[in-house]
Amino acid sequence: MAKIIGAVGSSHIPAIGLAIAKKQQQEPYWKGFFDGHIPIWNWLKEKKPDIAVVFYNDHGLEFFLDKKPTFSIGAAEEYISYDEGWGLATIPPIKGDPELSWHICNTLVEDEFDITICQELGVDHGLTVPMQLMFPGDPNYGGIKVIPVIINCELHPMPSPKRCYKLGQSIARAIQSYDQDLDVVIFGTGGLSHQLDGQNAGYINKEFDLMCLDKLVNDPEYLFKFSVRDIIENAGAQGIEFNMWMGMRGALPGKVEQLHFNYTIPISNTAAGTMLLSHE
Amino acid sequence: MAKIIGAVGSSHIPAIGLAIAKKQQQEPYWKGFFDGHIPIWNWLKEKKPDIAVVFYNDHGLEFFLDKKPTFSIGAAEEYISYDEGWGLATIPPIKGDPELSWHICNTLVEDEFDITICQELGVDHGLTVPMQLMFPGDPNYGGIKVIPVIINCELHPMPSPKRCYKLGQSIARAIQSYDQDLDVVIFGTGGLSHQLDGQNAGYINKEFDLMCLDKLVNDPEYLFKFSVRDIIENAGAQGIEFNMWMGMRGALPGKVEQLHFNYTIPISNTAAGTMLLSHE
Amino acid sequence: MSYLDDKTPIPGTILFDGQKSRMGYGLNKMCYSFNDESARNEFKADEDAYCTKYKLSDEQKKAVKDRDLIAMLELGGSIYYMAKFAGILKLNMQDIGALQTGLTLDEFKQKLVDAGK
Amino acid sequence: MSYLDDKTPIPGTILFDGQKSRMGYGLNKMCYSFNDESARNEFKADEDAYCTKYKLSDEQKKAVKDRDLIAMLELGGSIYYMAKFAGILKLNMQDIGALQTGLTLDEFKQKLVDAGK
Ligand SMILES: [Fe+3]
Ligand SMILES: [Fe+3]
Repeated sequence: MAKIIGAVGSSHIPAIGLAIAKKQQQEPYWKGFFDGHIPIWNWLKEKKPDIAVVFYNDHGLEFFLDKKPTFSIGAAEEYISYDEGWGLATIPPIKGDPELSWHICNTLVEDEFDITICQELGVDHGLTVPMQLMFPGDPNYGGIKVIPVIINCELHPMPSPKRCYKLGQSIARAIQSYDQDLDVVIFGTGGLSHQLDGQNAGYINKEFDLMCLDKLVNDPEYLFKFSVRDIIENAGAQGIEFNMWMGMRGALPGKVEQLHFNYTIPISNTAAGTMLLSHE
Repeated sequence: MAKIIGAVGSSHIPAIGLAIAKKQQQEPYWKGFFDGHIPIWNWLKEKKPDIAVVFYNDHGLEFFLDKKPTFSIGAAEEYISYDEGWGLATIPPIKGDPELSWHICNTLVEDEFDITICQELGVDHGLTVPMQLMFPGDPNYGGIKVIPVIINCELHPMPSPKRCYKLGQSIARAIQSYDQDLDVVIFGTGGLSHQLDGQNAGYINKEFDLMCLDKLVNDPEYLFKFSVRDIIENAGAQGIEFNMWMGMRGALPGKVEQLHFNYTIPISNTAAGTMLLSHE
Repeated sequence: MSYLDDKTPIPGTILFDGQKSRMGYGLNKMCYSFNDESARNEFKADEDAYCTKYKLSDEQKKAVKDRDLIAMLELGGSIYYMAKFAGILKLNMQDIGALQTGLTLDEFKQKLVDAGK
Repeated sequence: MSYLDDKTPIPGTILFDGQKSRMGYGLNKMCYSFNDESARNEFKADEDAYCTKYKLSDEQKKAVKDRDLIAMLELGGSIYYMAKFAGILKLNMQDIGALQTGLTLDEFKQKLVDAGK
């Protein structure tokens, strides 16, 4: 049976991809952030997971407002990185595992998640930056295959943190009932507190982030009390990307241990969190 | 406040649109079917509803397998009828009520329905045939505005009859909390038992249809016991379009009265049901 | 446990699920293109080239060439897209029904009428 | 009761909801097109004609012409699409942040650094 071996929380902001392209990892601005990934790099090299379920949001590359889904699941053979319009280099195609994708989709619909199934899916920095970040310099991404899980963080109404956590739980049930011997890691990407637009641009809330991350590890259901509006009031308009971390945490069953944690302010306009979780 | 005044169940098969185009309504094959709509035409003329929520399925016009949603809600100013490839005439654009659409979308996401919101939506016979059928010869469709609700009936996994009923319930809550004085009718379209593909093409199950329609009126929750597979085994591969009737029925709160019923075998390859329901 | 985990065949019925949708992706994409008149004309002008453009397998090409609807279904065709292919052939749903069941059109129509008795 | 039923303004924040998305549909569609290099070039060659092609209102055209990001937001722009517009102007997210908040770039960067203290 497939097994969930742990989870990684990370940022996906484009500036990280640009810094990688410019090889700035050891410059003062970036050193703390990139070095904060060393324990994760080591863990991934040691554990060699077969599959990464990646919770991310599309930022207007593959989805437009004509048809905007709440939750989408990738079910393609591979995922192509496309030009996003402002100069981020594309990366080599990322392999999928359509068979596992369909198994997850079947479970999700049975569990009353009304997903959009994507047999063709271009991917933006939401997915490409974490892949570059987790597998530095490796165009084959450690041989891992991904299952993209896309949560709407652009257009209101958006799903609640609780709903995203429940989505993760259902995905975990699907994986644990999958009849193949695969090791699966969960990636939650995005956030933490930040706001890109409006007079409140540049807003960051360290205290709220640290509270959320602590609860995420130790008492995730505490966070169910926050509505989307609550998150935005506390963490900024794009702070709602925390929903990806909620999905990731929902997919970690049983008792959880935090193996590594890093938190950097600022990376570009955001507070960037880095987290490695294992579970029994 | 907006008010749900009743519901109509109907077929949406293309042959009906072709018969209307050829003015065959009084030919022997068609007479019973079209005359079976007279009480509905009279009721619509008398009640003059402002809005129709139309549960239907897209048959490969606007959605492809690249991105296939489970539930989609239209939120456009108008819905355009396009060429479907096999000769059905297009019909004049159908007006939407985007403000009510968004109110419904907000409610649905709050109620944990993971909808796809469609601000541009071309519509096929699933919606155009019922519009022609309910407002014969009227290019303005009685001045009604529509809220399209699209349920995946093409690609497995599909939502259960129970989930579709609950979708209808949430839509009803949305309408009843909408702060405008509007009369709303619910259209359920499609079905009943039929199968278009495979060696079992032409399959129809009168007994199962009549049981489902009786339960639909009087004890809809009885039907929750049927999985998608159960429906297909009993009503044929496309008999799952009954899910649209489940959504329609879910949207009728309180005590329901059946004002009219008609059932015709065959219309093209289907068993065609026609139903008018009011509620207290 | 999804209803799709029950693998018992349903006689005469092919569920269009993930496995079929993967297999038939190019075939269905080709048929989806037939919503556009220009695509229908391009297909009619050179069927084989058009099938190649959508990366159909040799088996799928043969099924298209032979108008073998059952084979198309088995190779991943979805009936809603195939209906657009049938439209090009000037076949309606009852014609298709007869072809798939091996009945004459009149026999197929009678089968439908009988279902109402 | 949706979280969107609470109409209390959030200071300095515009929620991109149905009302905004209706208002900004053409503007966002234009910016969405900028994923394609050819579209970016077409815009750069004749901004006004390109705005007309996407049916921007006069107010929206003016906001685009003035590079007035706050006005674009108020007229229904979504930041994720607007980022592609900013890319054409060679502005990154920190440049945009400074422009929207009326700070210099250095002041804006300092504001971010201070948030970490
Ligand atoms: Fe992001
Ligand atoms: Fe249909």
